[in-house]
Amino acid sequence: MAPPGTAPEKPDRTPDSKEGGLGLDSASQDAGLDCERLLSLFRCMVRIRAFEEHAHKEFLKGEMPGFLHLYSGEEAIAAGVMDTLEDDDYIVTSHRGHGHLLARGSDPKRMFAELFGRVDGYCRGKGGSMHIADMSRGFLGANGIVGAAVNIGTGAAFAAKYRGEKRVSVSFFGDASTNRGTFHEALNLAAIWELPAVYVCENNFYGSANYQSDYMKLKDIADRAASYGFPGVVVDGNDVLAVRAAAVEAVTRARSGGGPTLIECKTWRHWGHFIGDMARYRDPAEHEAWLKRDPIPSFKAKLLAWGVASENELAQIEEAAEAEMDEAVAYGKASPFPPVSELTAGVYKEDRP
Amino acid sequence: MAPPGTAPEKPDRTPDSKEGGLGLDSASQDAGLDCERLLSLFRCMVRIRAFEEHAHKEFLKGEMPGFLHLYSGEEAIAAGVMDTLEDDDYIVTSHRGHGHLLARGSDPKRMFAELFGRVDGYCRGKGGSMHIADMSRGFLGANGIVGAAVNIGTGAAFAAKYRGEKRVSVSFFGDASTNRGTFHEALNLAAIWELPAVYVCENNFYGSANYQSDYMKLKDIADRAASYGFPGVVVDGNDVLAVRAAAVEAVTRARSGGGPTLIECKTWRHWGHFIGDMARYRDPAEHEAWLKRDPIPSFKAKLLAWGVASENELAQIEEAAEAEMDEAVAYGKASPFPPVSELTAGVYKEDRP
Amino acid sequence: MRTLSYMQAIAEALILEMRRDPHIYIAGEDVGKFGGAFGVTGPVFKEFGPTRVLDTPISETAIIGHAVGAAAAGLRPVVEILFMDFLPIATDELCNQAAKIHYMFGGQVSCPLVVRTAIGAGMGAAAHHSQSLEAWVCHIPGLKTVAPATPADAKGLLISAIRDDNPVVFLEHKMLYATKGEVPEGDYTIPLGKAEIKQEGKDVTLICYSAMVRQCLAAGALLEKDGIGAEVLDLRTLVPLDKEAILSSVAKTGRAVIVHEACRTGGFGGEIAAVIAEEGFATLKAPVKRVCGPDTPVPFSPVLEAEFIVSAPKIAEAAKSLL
Amino acid sequence: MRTLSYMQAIAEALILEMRRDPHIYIAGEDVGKFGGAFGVTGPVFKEFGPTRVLDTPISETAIIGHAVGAAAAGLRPVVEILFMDFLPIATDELCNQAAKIHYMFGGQVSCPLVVRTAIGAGMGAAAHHSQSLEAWVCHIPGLKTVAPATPADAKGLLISAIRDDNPVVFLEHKMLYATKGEVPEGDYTIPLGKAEIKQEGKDVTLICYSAMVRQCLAAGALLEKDGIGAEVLDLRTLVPLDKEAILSSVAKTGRAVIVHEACRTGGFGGEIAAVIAEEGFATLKAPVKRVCGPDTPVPFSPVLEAEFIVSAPKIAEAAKSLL
Ligand SMILES: Cc1ncc(C[n+]2csc(CCOP(=O)(O)OP(=O)(O)O)c2C)c(N)n1
Ligand SMILES: Cc1ncc(C[n+]2csc(CCOP(=O)(O)OP(=O)(O)O)c2C)c(N)n1
Ligand SMILES: [Mg+2]
Ligand SMILES: [Mg+2]
Repeated sequence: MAPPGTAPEKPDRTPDSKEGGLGLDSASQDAGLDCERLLSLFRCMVRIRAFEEHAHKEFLKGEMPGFLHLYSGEEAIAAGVMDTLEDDDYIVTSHRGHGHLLARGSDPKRMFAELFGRVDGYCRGKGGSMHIADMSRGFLGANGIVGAAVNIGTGAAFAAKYRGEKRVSVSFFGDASTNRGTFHEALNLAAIWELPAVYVCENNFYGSANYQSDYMKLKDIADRAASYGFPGVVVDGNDVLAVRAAAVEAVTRARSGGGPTLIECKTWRHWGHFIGDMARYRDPAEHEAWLKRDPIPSFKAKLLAWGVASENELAQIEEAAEAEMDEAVAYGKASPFPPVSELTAGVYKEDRP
Repeated sequence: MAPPGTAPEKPDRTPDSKEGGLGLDSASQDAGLDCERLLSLFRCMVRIRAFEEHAHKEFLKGEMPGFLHLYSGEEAIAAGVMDTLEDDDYIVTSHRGHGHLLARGSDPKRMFAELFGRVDGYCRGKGGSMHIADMSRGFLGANGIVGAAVNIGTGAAFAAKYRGEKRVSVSFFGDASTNRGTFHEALNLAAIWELPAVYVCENNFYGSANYQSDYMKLKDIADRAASYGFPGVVVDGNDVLAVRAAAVEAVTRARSGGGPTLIECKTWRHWGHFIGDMARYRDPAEHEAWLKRDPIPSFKAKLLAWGVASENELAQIEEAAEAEMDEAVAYGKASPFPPVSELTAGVYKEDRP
Repeated sequence: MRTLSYMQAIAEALILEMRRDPHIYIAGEDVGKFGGAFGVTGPVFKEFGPTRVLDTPISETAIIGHAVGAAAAGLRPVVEILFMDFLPIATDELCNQAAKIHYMFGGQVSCPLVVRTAIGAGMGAAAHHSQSLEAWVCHIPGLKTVAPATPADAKGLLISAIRDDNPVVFLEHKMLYATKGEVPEGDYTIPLGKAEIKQEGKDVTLICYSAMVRQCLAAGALLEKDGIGAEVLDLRTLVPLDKEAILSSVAKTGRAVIVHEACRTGGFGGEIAAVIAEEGFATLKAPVKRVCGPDTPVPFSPVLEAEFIVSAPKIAEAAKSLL
Repeated sequence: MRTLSYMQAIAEALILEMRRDPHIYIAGEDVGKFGGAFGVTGPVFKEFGPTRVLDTPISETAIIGHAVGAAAAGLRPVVEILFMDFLPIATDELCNQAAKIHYMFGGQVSCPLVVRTAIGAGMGAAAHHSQSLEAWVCHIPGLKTVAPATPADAKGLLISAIRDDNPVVFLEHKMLYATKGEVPEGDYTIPLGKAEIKQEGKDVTLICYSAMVRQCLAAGALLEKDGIGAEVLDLRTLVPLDKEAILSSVAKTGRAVIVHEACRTGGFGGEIAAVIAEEGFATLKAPVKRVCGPDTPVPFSPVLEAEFIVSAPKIAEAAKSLL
């Protein structure tokens, strides 16, 4: 694995600022990643985007029940962080978790089956988008209760430490969720117990319809780490290498007994809070500016500039992702609904011997 | 009212440090208080101490049911803060609230009646020490749930602002309570809504048997205010004038629309967490050092040094407090128990027409 | 009479009361400029703006907690917890603080607070956005609990809830928001604690509330085909409970089927059954029956969710089994 | 056999299980060097020290919340919430997370978690330190609820609870901690879901759990003087509920008095009454009766608190009224 790159400068929240812009002057080149690794980061982001676009389409067709919260625009965070983890690490996330599962290696077929409520879904169709989990990859689940996962992620970190293992636990959550008391209690506990926990705040500036300044008098959420006595860092969440560099540092700290870190990744969601929310509350100019900072084209430009791959090779990755997701959707739809007997099965462990 | 005195230096947590010591070099003299006011601060602290000693004695006799958490040693905080409030301001506190009521002017007779579970108590004997309230003085109650009062105090501040009144709401709470999520949610809400709220953290270094470093990796709890974007200050909680000066500043800010302040007062409880807790977990040397910083004798020494009153005058205040509390205990004990019909009365407002 | 949706009826009640009494304000997540997660408070925000319809951070303990302080200090907060599934986050504030301060402070203070929250399954929203936890709040002395089934009841009961000097939990069923019904103009109140017979019948009493009233009416229609007369008793308020209405209907029919969407074990149906078994025993011609949600979380998959929700045929079948 | 207190029996169960299985740890407020608010965990801390008996900050949501993650990741946490009155703070963690993850994740994960907490009045501790909120947890599918009445039951049930692969809420009544009884040595289990007849009788069944078992036994003695044979059925576990034991005892006596300390309305007694009214109706010779705490917060004043707590004479009186 490459040595940790230099942590990038704090980006200003306006996307067109110098530090946060598209310049190739960031941590990118000195991260020392080989081409395969760089392409895998690209592939990861592209697959997430393709998954979300497919989900979006299916939802609009009325084929998916419930709520759908898309991760499009925030792919660099899942891709950058997951790339730094080992197979036995733990992960939790919130309602906006598809990207985290995909980046962790979960199968989009079984994910779509879950989103369609089918029996081949990761949760036999009982969880859906907001409760999707993949225990085979240490993925302890998405969560329908904003702010609940952070305590669970902290507990998984405790389990690792208690058993003397070198495992790390990463919790993903949104900016607005940090106003819940659970954030405060979990991070404080992790600090006291010096747990191998990494807290990744995906700051997309909105908690549903509310702008960050509507619900906190703080510019950088990373600064909240000071209340718990561990480091908090801000990164450009649309720069996958910057995210990765920060994650390497935090994960290394956690794994080596150095305790928790809070990483704030500034980013933007491309769609409304959920599908159906037209996001009329957003400033169109700001939205446009952020769309120009889409993490995928910007990383693509770098890969081309660095000669990591050709246009054609990258296009192939994109096409493959499209095809993969077409197939995953088809698989999901072809999977049967669970039998009605599943309703009362598995409430308790012994119910299903 | 006197202009706000200079905020004192942050005291070091070891009580015999230079800044935190007994030197008369603090905010005291330039607070510009007249003799009457200084004596009333002294009287206030002395009355609280006398009340607590009487309560202690009665509890040991087995005459008081439930839990008793004494405020002895922390009197300077209640006295200093309450002195800065207007009659229509709001106050909430925790389980350790006798001092706050007394400093607010509540009648020790009715307080003792409450502590004995008698009908003449402020709550007809239904609340007891942990749930004592005095609405006639804007005192919205003690609270048996650690960390619950801070939201209630915030709501009272909201009520004042909503009605366009110049009232302020002061919430008292302990150091360890700041690890509850309610602290986080309440202070953040107050920040966003720019409420006339003052948060007074009485840091006696212990949350029951746990030392501050056992439950937070932070030296100054005041620093937690940064998470909410308003000022946090540290004062010597055993120096009534330092507390008062910080309160003047915070109350003035709140009343003039400047929003909340967190004041951390470093102090020490003279007894165990509750009566019955022998506090064996404390370092005897540290305890001794803090006892030497008892807020009452130290303020007394200042009053004498400044010629505010004679030994004799101060002794009279102490004797009067003793006599007053003797009488209050007697009143409390003489008050009858509530009739059994009171059990089911007053669950709903209309129950008692 | 004009027709309104359940959602519009609730908004109308809020608007009328807020015009009448400046002490009433609304606070909650997305109640303001977003207009409410289900759109209820949109028209209220339009009329009263952000000083009386306040967006909060995602801080459920602060939403109910601050409201307790505001109510104790003389305001009349109407706060919203988006989904009742989130109420567990603020149960200390609701059940230990709001419910108890009047009593434990010896009557010095009152807590006129309304907590509006959405209950029920049917949206594919799964385990964390579909629960009906009324049993919890009904168990806490000091709280009142209201669960209207129709737009007209929703309006009249909400006005009563707002005027009540105690904390009231007002349960709005998600699947009712779009349902329509005749709603009187102007302000009127329906007293808390008064059930209503939504359909008369002589053979069996179907005791229900909230969305299950519709299912019971549908079950009544099914039963009618078999010549069975079902009396549909809509409790409307769970606490205080209209025991007289329950007992007198059961005295008439001799048979009781209790219906709720919430999980069976420990549900409020147990309380109703107990009241009948204690005070109506002599009038019973058959066992009491409960038709409730199963003891499972609400599953995501639409086929399972549909099976979770009590249906009219199941109610009718239960009623028939008593005859 | 040797005699232990309820408190000692609980500590013994914890120690035996922790010796057996290194995945078990304890976390809570003051469980460590202070030895537990009631002294229960003192001996456990002495043997296992701070790596397995962990003091936490005052952070109830983190206490249960972290335990859910630790359990999902393979540990077997036994956490303590000092007073059940504080459980409302962590009901999201308990009822939305711990209870549901096994089901909503389709069986991928289990949550072997025990939450020990103290219930009950009798200490003059007033409204925030005296409640019995078992009805809440009994209503949440996925949780089990245990409420032992004797030291021997406490030990055997706690060992079962710890070995169970589901979240179990273990209710310890404060007024029982000092009570003594014979307790077998070594490890033994009492299965969850099995009631026990603590006294046989033919005329009336007194159905109870936790501290009320003592009151019912005392009531039984009073009734015996009047020649009435009371059967005292100690449920021991509330979920899963031993319906067979209830129904067969009621089938024998034809009369049921349900007793709990918790407030009446919405209490778990409703569930028991409903089970009898549904499935035992044919065997009933008289109405069901509940003898419960009144619908009030627990008052501080000792005279009022004493009146709050259900007493043996009240139980006996209720039983007589059925004969
Ligand atoms: C406890 C709780 N409160 C409210 C909600 C409703 N809700 C779902 S997502 C959301 C906004 C979350 O914002 P943020 O944490 O910034 O995450 P993002 O959606 O931006 O990824 C809200 C209010 C919820 N699910 N749970
Ligand atoms: C929610 C809650 N958790 C735990 C307790 C038990 N308890 C009462 S006081 C206390 C310690 C409080 O410490 P701190 O906030 O520092 O206040 P202090 O007692 O030092 O004044 C604890 C743990 C409680 N009453 N409420
Ligand atoms: Mg966000
Ligand atoms: Mg303290």
